[in-house]
Amino acid sequence: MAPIIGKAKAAVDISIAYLTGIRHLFHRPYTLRFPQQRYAVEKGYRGRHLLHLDRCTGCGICAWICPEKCITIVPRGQRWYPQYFYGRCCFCHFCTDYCPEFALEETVEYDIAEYTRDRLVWSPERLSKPPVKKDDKYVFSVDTIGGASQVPQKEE
Amino acid sequence: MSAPPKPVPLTTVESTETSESGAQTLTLSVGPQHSGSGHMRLIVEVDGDIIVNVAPDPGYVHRGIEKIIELRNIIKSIPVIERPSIIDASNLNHAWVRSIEEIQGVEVPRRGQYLRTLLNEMNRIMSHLYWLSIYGVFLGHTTMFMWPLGDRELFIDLAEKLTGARITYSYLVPGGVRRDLPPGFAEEAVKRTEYFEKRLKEYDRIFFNNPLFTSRAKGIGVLSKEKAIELGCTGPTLRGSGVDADLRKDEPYAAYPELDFEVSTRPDGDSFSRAMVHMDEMRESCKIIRQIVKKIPSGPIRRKAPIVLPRGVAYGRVESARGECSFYLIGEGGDKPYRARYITGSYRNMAAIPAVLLGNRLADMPTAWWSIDYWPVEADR
Amino acid sequence: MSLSHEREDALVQKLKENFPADIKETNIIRRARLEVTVAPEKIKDVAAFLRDKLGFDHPNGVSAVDYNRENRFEIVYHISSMRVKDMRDLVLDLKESVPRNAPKVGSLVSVWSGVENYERESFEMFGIEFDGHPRLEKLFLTDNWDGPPPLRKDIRFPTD
Amino acid sequence: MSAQRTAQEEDPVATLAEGLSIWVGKLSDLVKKVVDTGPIRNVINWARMYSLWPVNITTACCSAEFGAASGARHDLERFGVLPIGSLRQSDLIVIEGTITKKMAKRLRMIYDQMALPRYVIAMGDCAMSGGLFHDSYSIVNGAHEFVPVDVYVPGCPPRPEALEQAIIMLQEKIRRSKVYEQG
Repeated sequence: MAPIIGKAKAAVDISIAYLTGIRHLFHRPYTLRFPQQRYAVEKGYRGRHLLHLDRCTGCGICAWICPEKCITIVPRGQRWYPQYFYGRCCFCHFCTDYCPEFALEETVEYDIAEYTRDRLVWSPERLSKPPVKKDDKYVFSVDTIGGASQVPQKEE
Repeated sequence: MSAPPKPVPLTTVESTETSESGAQTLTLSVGPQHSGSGHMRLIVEVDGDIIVNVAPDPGYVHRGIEKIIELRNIIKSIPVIERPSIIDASNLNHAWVRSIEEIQGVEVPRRGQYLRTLLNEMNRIMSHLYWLSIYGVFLGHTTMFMWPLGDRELFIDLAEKLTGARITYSYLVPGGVRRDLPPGFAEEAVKRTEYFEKRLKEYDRIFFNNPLFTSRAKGIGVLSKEKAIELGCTGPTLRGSGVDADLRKDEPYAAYPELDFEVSTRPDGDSFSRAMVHMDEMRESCKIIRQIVKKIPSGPIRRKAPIVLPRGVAYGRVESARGECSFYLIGEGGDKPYRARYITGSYRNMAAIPAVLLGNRLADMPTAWWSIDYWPVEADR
Repeated sequence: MSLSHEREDALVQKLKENFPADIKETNIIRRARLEVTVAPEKIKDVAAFLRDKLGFDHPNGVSAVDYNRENRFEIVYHISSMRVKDMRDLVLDLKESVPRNAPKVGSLVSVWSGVENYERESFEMFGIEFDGHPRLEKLFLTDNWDGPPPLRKDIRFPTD
Repeated sequence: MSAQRTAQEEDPVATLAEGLSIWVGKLSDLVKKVVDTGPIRNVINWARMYSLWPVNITTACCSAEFGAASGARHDLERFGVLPIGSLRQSDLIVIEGTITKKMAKRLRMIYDQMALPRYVIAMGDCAMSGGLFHDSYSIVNGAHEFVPVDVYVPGCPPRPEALEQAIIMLQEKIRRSKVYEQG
């Protein structure tokens, strides 16, 4: 008798498993379709740096605190500015925290892949340009009925 | 230039040997390029398909972190400390700052302690979910690969709001934490943990109650209580063998003494009980997160701490997702430590790999091996 | 959390009673952290005593420290207890010192089988030989590693 | 050497074979030209673009973000990227992080065993320059030292979106390049 009960229980459990999976066919889609939809990264995200040329004094504290030696201080005319090699930056942003003049800032730009290694060296001029604004911002919303899915960010 | 280099075997089959009883055994090397091994190699000797001998061959991700820490000051070391287990970064970071604060004698403000605990518990859930997804794909259950990785993003999002990075936070610094709670965090955290608890029930229905899983996990890879203690196992591996050892209870640190949670243990010591310990811990972590956002005190988040490490010795340890992570730190007055010994949970559980695999069939290897939650990067450091 | 060190004092007392000549130094760092320095010849007996009589059955790890100015290596066994529930927060550091030019000590694998990997690591990272170890080979480094033991203090690697 | 040469010239079979090989060579040049100029190239490149199967090798911790990228939310299979165990059937190595000296040997071996065309994405700082561990004794400072790299993705680890962008960039590179010059 016991094996039959065991088999019946197994059959029930497998059916429950399948039904649980099938139920999710009718949920809202979960995937963020990246190039068309972008996750709305909030301000304070530690992406690439933004350098304010007018505030930077070239003191070199950022290069001192950098754990990876990715910052070199380069001359531009009379002044000195940091230059980043993004093949090494670990985006810890200790340089931003330690900057006494608040010349460095976090931006939300993260997609900076390149074909060649030398294009990863960001000069002070390139760092000082603010990131290009990209539309189609989506956020991750959790709804107790519909489940979790990506929805367009609401205008505030 | 001592011994000549050993040739690397080009095929996965290394050799065949005949044992004394006349049975032929076969030596296989599983990994490092293999979907069932991760970044390590297991040299497995099989007789038929029964495993008779296992020798782990780690070191494919050995990066010499103990030497690197000796050459850098204690703040610059924080990102390095996190990297061995970036799915569990904040717990490792906590062990580091805890041993530094012990030598420096710095007291962390209570709000800082709560924020640390909050991130630690979110990290524990993320790490367990990553473990679960790989476990699913090892057993050929693709849904269990997709779902936990998807639900992990719930907490990654939360952590990103809090710290500004997805998984490598560098959030805990000596003296406190780097950022305060963003507005609207508490409601979002409550909503997501409640949703996640519902999802855990679905996991039970689709995977953990499923005979396709239970018949492959129950009674496989048994590690007895005595053996687990003797080998120095830790974390879910030890608790899955019936020892209720958890540093959060035994040596309460940060905000844990003020929080209410339970230590989950299972007595059997097989793959199934180790898996269920992970599931229970995720439920408990959800409870802890809700308690923290409810009773987090106001006040400063960080106290000024010196950048030098005074003369002294500390053995700081925390309960990370894979067990106890500890630092044996010796300071000599400069800004760099004299010696920082780094012992992680996976490194300690490495001793259990031969113990759980011996006597099982080769096809059961992924079930038994991945149930001890061995993260090779963390073990190699 | 009490700030008294009664448990630690009692442990030290017991050890000193049983091994009056071999316990060279004891030091209570803070509550639940205890250092005991032992003569290298007697460490096996002390370890067996700790395991059998005092309940220290759980090895937490083994560290080796290179004091090149004092010309010695220090090997530290971090051990704790699972059997005694009140002592689970306690970590005992069992220390021994060996001269730097002849680093050879007895292995403790026969006492705690879990220390096997840590002793192997100390062998490859510091060049300390453990007598009686079942498998004293390289663990993390490449098979054809031809450099010196990398964690020794006098070794400097060229950096970029 | 010269004696052999004369013997070969006198042999009519060898002469014929030599002549034939010249013709075959000329013919294959013609085929290459036709393929590279015509719509055949577009078809081949299209097929290569959307079946980038990476080898299932994880060198270090960036594998966590590679896992997240192939999970439910970012779903790399949209781009035809499906991690596969067999290296003879795969086209792409995503070098996920630090390459230790012990792993570099194996990685080069895997790269050599893969069939042409093969592409390499260096993911994370360690695969580009050694990253946080640049002063360590046991790592290789960058993947470009022993394999040719097509796309570099900065980050430690990069976001899954950054990896997706790298894959789109690699597809763009395949679309523009000639059929016989890939890999």
